[in-house]
Amino acid sequence: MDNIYLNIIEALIFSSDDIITSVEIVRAIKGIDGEETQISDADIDGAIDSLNKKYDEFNIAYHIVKIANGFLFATKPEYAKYIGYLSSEKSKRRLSAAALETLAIIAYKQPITKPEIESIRGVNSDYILNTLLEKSLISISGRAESIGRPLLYGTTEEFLKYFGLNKLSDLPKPREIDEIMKDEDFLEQRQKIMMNLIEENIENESNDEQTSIDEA
Amino acid sequence: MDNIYLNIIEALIFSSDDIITSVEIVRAIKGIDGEETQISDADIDGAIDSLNKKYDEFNIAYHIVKIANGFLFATKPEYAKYIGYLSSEKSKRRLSAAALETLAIIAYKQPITKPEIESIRGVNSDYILNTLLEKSLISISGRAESIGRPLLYGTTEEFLKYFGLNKLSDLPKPREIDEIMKDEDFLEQRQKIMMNLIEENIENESNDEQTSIDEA
Amino acid sequence: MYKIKLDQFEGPLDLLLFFIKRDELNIYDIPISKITKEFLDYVNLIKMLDLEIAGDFILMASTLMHIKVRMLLPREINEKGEEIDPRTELIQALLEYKKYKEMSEEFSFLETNQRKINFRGNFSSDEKIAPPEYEILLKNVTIFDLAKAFKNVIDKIKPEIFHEIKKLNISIEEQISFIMDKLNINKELHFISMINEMRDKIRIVITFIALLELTKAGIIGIKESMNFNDFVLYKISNG
Repeated sequence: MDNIYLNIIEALIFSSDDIITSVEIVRAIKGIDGEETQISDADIDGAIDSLNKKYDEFNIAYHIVKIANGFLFATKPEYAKYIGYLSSEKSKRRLSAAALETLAIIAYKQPITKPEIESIRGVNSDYILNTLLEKSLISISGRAESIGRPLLYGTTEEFLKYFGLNKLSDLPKPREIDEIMKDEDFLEQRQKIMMNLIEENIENESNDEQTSIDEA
Repeated sequence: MDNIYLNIIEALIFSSDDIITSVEIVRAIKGIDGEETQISDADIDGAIDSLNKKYDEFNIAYHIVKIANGFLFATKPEYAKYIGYLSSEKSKRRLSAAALETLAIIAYKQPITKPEIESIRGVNSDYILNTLLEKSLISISGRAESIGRPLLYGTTEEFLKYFGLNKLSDLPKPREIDEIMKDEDFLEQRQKIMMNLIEENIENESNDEQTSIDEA
Repeated sequence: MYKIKLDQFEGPLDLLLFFIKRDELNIYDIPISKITKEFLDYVNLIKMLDLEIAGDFILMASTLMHIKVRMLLPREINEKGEEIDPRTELIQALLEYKKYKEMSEEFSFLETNQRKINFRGNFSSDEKIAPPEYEILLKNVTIFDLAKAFKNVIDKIKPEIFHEIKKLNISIEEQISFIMDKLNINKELHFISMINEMRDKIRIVITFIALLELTKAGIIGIKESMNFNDFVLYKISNG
């Protein structure tokens, strides 16, 4: 196997979404460079070994691992705590879809009580309300006058800041969202069909030469 | 910065499935090794340069790109065709001319309202705005103070990532209007269109080849 | 009429730019009547087919016809005493549009380059050791907070009037094994739910002392709960 294939193998393993097999690697190389290319499944294992030797020698923080006939990159275990820290920080920060939904209900319907939120979402929302309160995206803004005088929730200054809004009335209105989201797929399809018709017409017309549009 | 952090930085970026910033890298290192650790945001840029030098020197198929105010590992472009051969994801559609045109207007004139966009383009732009919003290439950034308080649009981080830009100021500079005037045959522009068409053809060809091989 | 693909035009301005480019017209001196005629040819076709985009083209057509008429009239004069060219606004709009049209080609170029690079695809084997959760969760929790949480719970219990004084035979040791038994069954234990079963204040107090003993010995850990004023006990494996 030619050495130039080392880099191609490296790039293929790196970018593959799933574990990639020797067979797939060979197929991609032959697919681009031609069936006659001198490379076989058996070469791939050796190539991986050379690559890993290179990574060790040059002190690189990851290597290729072989799993069930396939290959993938993995960071070396000594960095696990740093990576773990980063990913747990990230997962803590990310707003879940359920939290986003709840936040949206509060933003548009504030001030709103927990029972009202729950009746819109159809599920218990204690945990999510706590999370949003903790992250200072919502706050308790008072009590409703209704029976039991439940707490009212509303969005905070932080919320506005995060979304770059000056005031609550700057939130896009559902009507405005509807306007840009109206069924444009259909319109586009129709437009394409019409365009083809027009082109045909223009062609006919240029054969005909004498279409008098001035009268129109 | 201690040299042992080079590998940790390498591992952190390598294991991150999206853009990671200097701040996040420093936070993870200090989170594990303690607040007193001698490392700052400013050190990270230098570390990335050393790492990339290493990858070039030792001939590795990918490197770290500076993109959307952060870092991400990416393959070098010369392996694109091999990777494209195996992944159908790469054949995903390019943006339409209308979408590119609208993005250009938003990118240079942000924050900008829909009426302003439409007055430059001369056509209704609901559908395109919806497409760009769905692809997270633009977002609503507030409301204008003008009559009717229309929504304002601006570009996103995803926009920077899509075009491989580190920050908005890296955008190519538009030509002055009188400069455009001098260039009556739009020579440069035509060349660019040709280049893109050629690229596209090559892409299509390799896709065609693949199809014929798959059929065989 | 030239054969052109209509769907390559993004709108009326784009179509006008096409005419200007094709016929090598001077953009500052557009022959309005010629271009208006050609433009109308297309608009009539589009109108005939009731296209969604027709409105934008019709609007431009009427602008063009308006300019055409004004070209025939004596020129208006601006405040500086100069003649106003009726085409000025149109020219400005065309140039402005062209500026972004050019940039869209640059964007297309960037897009092409960016499509050649690939990001890492598979992250499933990267080893991760998450920092022990209690370290993060308990970052700002002091023993004072712990005691306050306990006091709040105690205060909430409604004082019961006892007619008889019951003698309780509870020891710290007993409550230690009570907690450990529970933790052997459940990995985690909510403090509130544990003491909810207890009727006597003294039992709760002794359970709390037992809990502090276990924490001090490093046998169990305490972490924050999602519920306010509650906390969660868990066993620390292998001491």
